[in-house]
Amino acid sequence: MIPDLGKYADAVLSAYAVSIALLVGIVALSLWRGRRVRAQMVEAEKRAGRNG
Amino acid sequence: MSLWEYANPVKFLGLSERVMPWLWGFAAACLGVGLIWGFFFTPDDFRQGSTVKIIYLHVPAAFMAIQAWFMMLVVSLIWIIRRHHVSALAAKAAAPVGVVMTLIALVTGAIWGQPMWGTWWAWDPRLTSFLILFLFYLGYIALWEAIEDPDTAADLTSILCLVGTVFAVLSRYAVNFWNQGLHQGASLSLDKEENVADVFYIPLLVCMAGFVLLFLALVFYRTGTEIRVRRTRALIAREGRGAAAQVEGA
Amino acid sequence: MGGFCALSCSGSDIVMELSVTDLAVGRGGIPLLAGLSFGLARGRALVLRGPNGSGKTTLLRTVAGLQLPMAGRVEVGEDSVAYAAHADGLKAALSVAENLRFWAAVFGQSGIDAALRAFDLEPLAERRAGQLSAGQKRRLGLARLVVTGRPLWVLDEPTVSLDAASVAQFGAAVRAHLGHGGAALIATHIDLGLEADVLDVTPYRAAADAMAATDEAFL
Amino acid sequence: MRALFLRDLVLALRAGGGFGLGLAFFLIVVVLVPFSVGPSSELLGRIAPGVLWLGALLACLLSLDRLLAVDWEDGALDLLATSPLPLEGVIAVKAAAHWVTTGLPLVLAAPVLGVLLNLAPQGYGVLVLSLALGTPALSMIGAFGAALTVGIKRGGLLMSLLVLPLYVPTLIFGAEAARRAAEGQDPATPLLFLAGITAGVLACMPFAAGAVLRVNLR
Repeated sequence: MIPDLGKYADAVLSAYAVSIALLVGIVALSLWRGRRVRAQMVEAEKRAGRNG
Repeated sequence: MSLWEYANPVKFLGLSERVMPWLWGFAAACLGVGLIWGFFFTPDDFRQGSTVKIIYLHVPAAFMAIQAWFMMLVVSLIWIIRRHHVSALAAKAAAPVGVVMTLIALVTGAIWGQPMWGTWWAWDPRLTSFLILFLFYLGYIALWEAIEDPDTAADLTSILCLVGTVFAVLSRYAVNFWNQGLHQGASLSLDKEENVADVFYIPLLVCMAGFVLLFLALVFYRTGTEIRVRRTRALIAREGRGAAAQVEGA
Repeated sequence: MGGFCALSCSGSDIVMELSVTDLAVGRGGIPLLAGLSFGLARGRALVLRGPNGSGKTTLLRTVAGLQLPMAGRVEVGEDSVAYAAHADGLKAALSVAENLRFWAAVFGQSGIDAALRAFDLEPLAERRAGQLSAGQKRRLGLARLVVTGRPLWVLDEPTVSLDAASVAQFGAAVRAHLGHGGAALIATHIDLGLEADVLDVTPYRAAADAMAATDEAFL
Repeated sequence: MRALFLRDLVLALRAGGGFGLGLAFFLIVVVLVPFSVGPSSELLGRIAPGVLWLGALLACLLSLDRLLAVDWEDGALDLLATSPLPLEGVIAVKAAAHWVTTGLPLVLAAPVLGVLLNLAPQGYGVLVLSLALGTPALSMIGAFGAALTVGIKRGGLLMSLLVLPLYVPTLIFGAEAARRAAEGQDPATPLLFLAGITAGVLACMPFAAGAVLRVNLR
């Protein structure tokens, strides 16, 4: 399936691997922190709703 | 209906809830199509062999690295002039994405340069400028992290972004002067220089669109996160004064 | 003018050195005091009282123009405020006279003798500020007010580390200042022996649900 | 303004932190270079302009974190902010005093250290000229960095991270001018660029630094 990359296979594959890893990394980090913050906000809203 | 309406955090969150699924979807589609097209279905360049496939990552990432800083500059100016909190938070949200883009451009550039120029790194003006841009991003993020009061942080980082832009441009000219460099001239412009043929050009455009959309999706999402951090902080501050500063993840 | 004015300005033709209207102040985006209104006429002193953390320092910094009010207005003459806080801004490596001469020059004044005399600093004039005791430093910090030549003194706990004699000296200096048509806004816990009005800031504490201007957009 | 300038000079003299330390640091950096790259006089002569510039830059950076921090801690900055002096002027004057106490001694000492590094004879004049033109910009940019980080505890490291990228254009043009002169080429172009950058920095940076300081004081 992988096309014949010739003698530069290492370079091309590692470039794709690194880039995709970095992109997935920033997306995952954003989503993870976003979820956590959203949960905290819901928690704070619930408390605020109870008290006032 | 004015554009400024979306400077209200709640309105902004509503807008981003509606827009974001589309952004994520199109970003994934464009990146998927562009990268698969570029990786599997484009021919090798007669001089550069298969390394030409790196272009589908390198050029869009480099493009976005600069555009991200430019976007931060614009929203910083909006914050300084109109004091909309969302714009300051958008600048904060965009910076780490810009760092990742710069890093991708630098790493893929190094990997590409190794077989082409016979070296991982050369003090070529373009590479050097990106390294300097990377340092600017790091300083900007570090300043955001170091200051507790969010409005003070927004003010200081905005001014740093302004001053940094001037110096980034100066540095660009300085390194140009300092070393003429190996890097080919901009290989992409609207009128299509001849060294990028159609077969490469169209998937490259798709990848560019994918990177832009991904950047937008990330900035929308991360700005939403920053708004929620501030909202949580405000709620806790209202609940009991003094406990305000310690919001996790702030 | 708000309710407090009745106390401090008895006549309408009195020249106001400071007037504060419906002022709200806060620190780090959290409001501390709200709804403050008072005026201060020439020749008068106003003493602020209130527990620690009630926002007296923040109020004084706002009046001095070091931070912006969250709401309301502060009206003072341009270049009329001399501010003195816990930190005196003294340089240990400079002598007493040099410290004073520097501030006199910054404020465009000359002559430091009156200030030295008022706080009994003449014998110490050539001593390095670093070698002074805490109380002597404090007196030097207050002597700085005299050399500014400014009419409105804004003082934050001026008597910290002063002994009884020095407090009396300070009281006398303030009285002399008021006698020359100056005014003083002082946050303090002790009695300075001044004929001053007293404003307790406790009732003006910002309500618990009054949200910071910076954060209310997020609620 | 004059009083503030003189006071900063006197303080630097009496506290001993100004004139002496930066210069000693410069000397040590320059002395360490041959230990790290080897004693070959040909190699040293080639890198001398760059080393001297880098050493001057680092020595300048060393004293920056005290530029405003001392006045911040003892409250003098608050008092200056309520004084008739504009904050922009305060910053500019403090940067000028910083230059006189660190930049100027470095400029004067550079030729002596050039001897240690075997600098080519024709390079001395332009080296001194380029440092004299460039170091004021280093002090002013540094004052901006100091104003940005003045309220932050242990802000010194952060300040270096913020300031050093801003030093890039000055360093490039300054070192390039000195290098060209040492190699017998015409240094006029980089010198002009260097002077232009310094002029621009001196004209604009006080306002940025003043704005930043005002934000930090409130």
